[in-house]
Amino acid sequence: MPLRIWRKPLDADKVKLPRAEIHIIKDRCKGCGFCIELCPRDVLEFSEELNERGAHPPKVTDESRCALCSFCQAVCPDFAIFTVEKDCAGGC
Amino acid sequence: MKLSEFSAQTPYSHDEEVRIGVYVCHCGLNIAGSVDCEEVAKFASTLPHVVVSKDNRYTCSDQGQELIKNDIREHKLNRVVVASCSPRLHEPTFRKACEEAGLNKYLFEMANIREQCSWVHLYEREKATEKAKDLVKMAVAKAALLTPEEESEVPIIKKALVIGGGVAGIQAALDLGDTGYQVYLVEKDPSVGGRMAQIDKTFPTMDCSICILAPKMSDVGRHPNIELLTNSEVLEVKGYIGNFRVKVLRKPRYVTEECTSCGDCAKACPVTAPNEFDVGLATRRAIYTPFAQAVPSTYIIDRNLCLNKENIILCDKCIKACERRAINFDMKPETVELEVGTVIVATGADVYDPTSLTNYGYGKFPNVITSLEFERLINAGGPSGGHLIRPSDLQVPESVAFVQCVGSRSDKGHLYCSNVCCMNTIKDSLLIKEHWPATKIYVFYVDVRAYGKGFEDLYKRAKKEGIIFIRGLPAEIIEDRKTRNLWLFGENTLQKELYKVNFGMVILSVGIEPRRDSEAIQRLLTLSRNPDGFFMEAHPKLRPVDTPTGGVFLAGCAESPKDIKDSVTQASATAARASILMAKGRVTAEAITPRLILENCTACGLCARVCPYNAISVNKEMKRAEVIEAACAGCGTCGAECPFGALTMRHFTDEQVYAQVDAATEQDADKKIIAFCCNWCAYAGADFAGVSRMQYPTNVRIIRTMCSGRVAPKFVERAFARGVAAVLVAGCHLGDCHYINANYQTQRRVEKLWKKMERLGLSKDRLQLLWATAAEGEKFASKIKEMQVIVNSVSEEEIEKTRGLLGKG
Amino acid sequence: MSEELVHPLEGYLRRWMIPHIWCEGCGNGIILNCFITALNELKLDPNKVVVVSGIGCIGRISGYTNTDSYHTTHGRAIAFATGVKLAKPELKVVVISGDGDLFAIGGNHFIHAARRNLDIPVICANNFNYGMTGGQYGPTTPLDAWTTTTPHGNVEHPFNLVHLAAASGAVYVARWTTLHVRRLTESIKRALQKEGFSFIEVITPCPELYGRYNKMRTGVDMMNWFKQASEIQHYSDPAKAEITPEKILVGEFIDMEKPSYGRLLREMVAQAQRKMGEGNR
Amino acid sequence: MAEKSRAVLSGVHFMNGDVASAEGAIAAGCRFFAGYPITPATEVAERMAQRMPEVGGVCIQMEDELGSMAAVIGASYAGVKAMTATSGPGFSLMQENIGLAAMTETPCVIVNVMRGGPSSGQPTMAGQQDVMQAKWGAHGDYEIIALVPSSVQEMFDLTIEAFNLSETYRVPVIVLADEVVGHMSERIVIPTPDKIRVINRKKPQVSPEEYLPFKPDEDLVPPMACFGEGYRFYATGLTHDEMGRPRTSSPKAQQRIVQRICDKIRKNADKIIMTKETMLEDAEIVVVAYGITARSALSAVRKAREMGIKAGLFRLVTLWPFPDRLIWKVAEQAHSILVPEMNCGQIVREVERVAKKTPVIFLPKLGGEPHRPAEILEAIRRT
Repeated sequence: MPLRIWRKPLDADKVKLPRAEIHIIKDRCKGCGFCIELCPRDVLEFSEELNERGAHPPKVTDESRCALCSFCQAVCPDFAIFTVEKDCAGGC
Repeated sequence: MKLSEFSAQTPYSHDEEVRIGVYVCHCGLNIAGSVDCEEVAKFASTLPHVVVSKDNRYTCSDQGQELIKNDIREHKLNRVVVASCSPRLHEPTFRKACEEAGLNKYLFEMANIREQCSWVHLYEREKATEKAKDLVKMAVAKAALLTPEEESEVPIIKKALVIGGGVAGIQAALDLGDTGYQVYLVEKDPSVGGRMAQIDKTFPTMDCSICILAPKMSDVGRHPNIELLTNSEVLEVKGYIGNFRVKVLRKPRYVTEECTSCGDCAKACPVTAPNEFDVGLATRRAIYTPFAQAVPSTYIIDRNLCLNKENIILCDKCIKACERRAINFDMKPETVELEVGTVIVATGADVYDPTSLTNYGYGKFPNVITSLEFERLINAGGPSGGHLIRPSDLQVPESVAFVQCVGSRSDKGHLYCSNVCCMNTIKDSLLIKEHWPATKIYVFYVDVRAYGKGFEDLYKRAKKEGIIFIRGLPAEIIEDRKTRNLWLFGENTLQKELYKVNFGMVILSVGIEPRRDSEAIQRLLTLSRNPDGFFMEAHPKLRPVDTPTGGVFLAGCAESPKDIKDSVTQASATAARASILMAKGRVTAEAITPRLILENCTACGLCARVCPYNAISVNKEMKRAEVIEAACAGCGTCGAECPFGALTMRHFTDEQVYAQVDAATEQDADKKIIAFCCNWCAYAGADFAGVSRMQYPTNVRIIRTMCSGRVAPKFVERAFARGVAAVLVAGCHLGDCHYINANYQTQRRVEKLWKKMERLGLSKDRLQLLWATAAEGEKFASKIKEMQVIVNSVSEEEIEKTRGLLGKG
Repeated sequence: MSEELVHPLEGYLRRWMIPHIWCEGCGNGIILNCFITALNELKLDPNKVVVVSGIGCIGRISGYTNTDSYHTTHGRAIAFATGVKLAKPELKVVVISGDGDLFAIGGNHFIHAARRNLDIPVICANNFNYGMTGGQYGPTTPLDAWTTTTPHGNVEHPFNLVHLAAASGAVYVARWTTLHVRRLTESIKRALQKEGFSFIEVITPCPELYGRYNKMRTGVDMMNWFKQASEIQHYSDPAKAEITPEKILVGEFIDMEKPSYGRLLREMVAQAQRKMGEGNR
Repeated sequence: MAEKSRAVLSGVHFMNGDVASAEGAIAAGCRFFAGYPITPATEVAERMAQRMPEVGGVCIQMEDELGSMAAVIGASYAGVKAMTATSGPGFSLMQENIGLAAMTETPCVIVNVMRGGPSSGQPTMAGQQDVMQAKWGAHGDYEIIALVPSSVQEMFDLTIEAFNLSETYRVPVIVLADEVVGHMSERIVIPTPDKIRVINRKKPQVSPEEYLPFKPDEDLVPPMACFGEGYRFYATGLTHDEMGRPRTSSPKAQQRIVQRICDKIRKNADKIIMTKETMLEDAEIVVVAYGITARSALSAVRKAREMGIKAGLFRLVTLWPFPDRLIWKVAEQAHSILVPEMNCGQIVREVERVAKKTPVIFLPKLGGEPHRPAEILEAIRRT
């Protein structure tokens, strides 16, 4: 279609996408970085802190950008990260 | 594969006396107005072999044709020449008449004294008459050498390809399918429906657009004779009328037919984007169906949006959500190969993007919207559920202004009228009144064109409903920062006063423009386009849905801007035209293919090398070329290439062309231009110049060949040898050649001639090369004008020198 | 670890064995993750699942799944599983082991179990070398690769495992990399439901050894190699699926039906008993 | 038991030792056999192939003896009594997994019908050359039980006993037959099922949560849960603790597990060991023999008595654990001990070890033929 799509869709605010809650079990992490490398929304990055096994666990940059695809959970070799859908009953 | 050979002597023995009848047509005053037809007829009677010569008012009329038939019987005519309009118009008519009188239709010849004479020399009666005589003389000279020909027949595949799944394509496919032919309907988008699916109501009857379209859509979806190829594009079309080989790229949907379109996948999909179908006013997911009534209803995944790139499934939300396990990310694009006999082009049109008209502020001011956006807004199934709300605050505006001719009838945008905008606006204004009667509605227009059936009534109704029509488009639209309302400034040209009016929302009535991908389709099917960019019909009046390419037809907005009714009408017309071919099952190929003169052929293979259709092959054992007639399109570039005269181009033989040249150059050659024009572009362009009454010098003599590729260097040399001042070789634009690429040979040969002329110390300006489409009459006319300067500058000596140098050749 | 942070798959892990011994960037944990995800999605009763492994890094996996599990001697996982499956057909017996264990020392058991069409899935973690012993070359080490026992480059041709499995008679054969976790999980589910011998090869990173010696220092480096080299093609000819640095053909290669050993055995036993009249123990 | 059992072919039969062993296994409740053809043990597999389906069990011919032994362990862990049968070369291949069976305390029975070795040796001739391998065949330290039948009847009886012991002590038990006993056919009596004593492994009495798969009772033997019973336990050939968790670098764990798997046999030796004493009460010359050799020895001893020589026979039925104390008692009263063996001296070393000062005369016999009574009598007279 040649008509430029430029507007914010009128229903943009009505469309509710599930909000994510990302949990990181820091001391399980070995710092392989798979979750960080493969996140489609680049929501994760290495943190400065060292965990008890001397690795830098990931930290969440902007949870609101998480699409809840939970690939980080699926690809984590150490069961150190998982996502759950935020309960927005009381609003988020 | 049928081989055609030439057994030295023609069916007609040469010793038989040639008896030619000449008929000069007045065409009312179209010709007689600027040519003395009686004198031309008198002159004709003096020409060799002419036994009858008459002039009459309308030769194409029944009486006119009867006259010819009677004379053929009475005077034992064995050649007929009609001097009237363009052979592109009436050659078929007269050929048929000849046949009815028992004369082989290839023994008929035409002199084009209307489009290429009377109409282009309206005010030079003498000179026009002189030219007409020359043209008749040339025709008679050629006629004397004509031989009867038998046409060969090619079978037609009884399947059709329809390109484009809008309402036109749907209608054409349904008509053909119902007639019983297998149809392939190819649509670029995920669903059929096209523009009509986006529109809310149709004018003038105010039917719900999708309500009347949806049934047709589902019909094509499940029609036993129609194979729907959505999300697909035509990549390649090879072959010729009745026998097209088509390659279609079928892009993957990533969702299988298992899909029940329950929508669970879309609910689960975590990524959104503006929905193109709603012109971006509503959101969709990465897995989606463009609209509720889409056909096929199978969902589709937008891989550019989807989180899953490079075949790695990062997100499996849709897969998990789909109970039918219909989602398959491993689908690959496939190329489908089809064989069809006919092609219908219904590729539709685009909508003008008003962003470039900065004075209207589209894209800057949220409450300035296009008429297409309006259709989605007012549509119950649209983003606002049918509520007319303005984007800035989602409130219903108290006042609305329509601005007409946005992108139409203006050098900003397109020069042509987009045909539907006026009625569309009237319809839209009434829709608003229907739901929100209090709304203040203004329409700013240039002219209101309510030409169609029931249109005027609707216009009247709008006025009665209190919609205010103001002549004079706003010069500028400015937004009120606070209210987001819009100020329109302009002049009411009827009251000759300036206006400054404030509105809650402005709707730009945007025009229709050719699709961006038109050029691709044009190349695929060797079509031509008019200056506006829409596809050209074979004849604007008599073959309005045919194209110059046999077996290819046009429907809908691809041909020109038009409303739904016209699109559907045209679609049915194309279906009928295509059915005629397929019902016949065979098509006769014009007997203009080459004949091989065995004794001259050295099997050098030059002809095979230049043939665009690989219709000639060299048989090494038998030491000869072989012509596959079914594959040959008759461009004649092989005949022009053969150095041994082993290939005779039927109906366009060397002798016949020489005869035309010689006849044209008997008197005042040194003042004349010989123009070799290809039938499809240059000659049609010259006709178009005539139709548009473009005036140019009278001293040009046009010789028609099927393709400029037929023009052998020796033809040009012959003309110079006969002492002409200048020669023009004209054909289709490179890349647009009706015979794929034959005109590249033309270019090569002309360049060779230029070198030769330079070598011989002749001014190469005297040989001109022109690329002009059927629509570029202006270009042709001005070319002749500019060549007039050359003609005047050529000296006696130079002409003599040329005769000397090229004469021996 | 605070109690609200309970991983959704925790229940499928033998918690007192976690954390596992695998290195940073090793893909074995991903295979474990996919495997228990498959169990979870199929809602299989963990009490009826037996995980059998051999020797090597991945051999430790049987310790981490919260099911009945057994860690056998080098190469014998399939043979042990044969006994379990035949003795208790109602159990889902799964063999998960490495390329060296299954195809060097255990190669004989593999081809014969496949030939018999024994009802077990075999999941092979292929990391192109012997990790546990410090990165020696094995039956899948690519030609020219550097390992501690091929210090001058590997001069042996590697196995094409999917071809081997198909030729040996497996009824389901698939290959994925640890990057294709979703597809791998689906394949594992398919294999768990399949009657007969199914085989899944999982190309997995060993950055500490194989990677380090072959210019892929981190797990991410190896995953990136998988990303650019892997090409998905279903039901293509396994014979043409050799792994090269440029191309790793992945996908489902075989999925066919063939009476399984278990079924034929049961039928034969039933017949023998009919002949004999009701036999009791 | 009124109705005739398909599993126990009660009655009088004339069959060879291999077949009798197979019948004994079935009578003992064995329902899984995995093996690989090898002379002279093949008849066991053939009989099992016929009989297992009939009694609803499984008999599989594996690709090799490595696999056979592994499969037997698998079946046993799945809760089914399992056995394999082989001879020297195959027995060597089985050692790897006999070690695994010992380490993971797996009840199972291995019938080794001994032939002449080393290597391929004498497939069709008898030998007693694997007696030490039976004890020390696998690497590492562990205890197994080995029983030595010397008649077809004993092939039946001792195979049942082998299963009972393996179930009791969670240990591999080897039936060390030889080619002659395996191949000769004799009259045997198969009792009715009610007359046959069958022991099954003890099951855990605790809930899965509390269950520690390698935590022993007072008898040093841990109750055994099986796959699919809901205990979801883990077993490994690695050094492990009572939970089954690998403890490869813990000296304490290694010490505990190895010591226990040895002690559970050693400390229960009295309950395990079976011997047969003939005319020992006043014997001055005692022949210590086992297997087929013991049968020649018996007639030799009888002849000696006729000739007035105070000879007696001490037959080893249980070869491993070795009956140290009983042999020591014999040595106390006897002037000298004669040990005929079909090897170059294996069990004789054990006898010497225990007999201390009492002279021990060794009577070897190689070549694959058993000792003739005359040869043993000759040896008795010379002493």
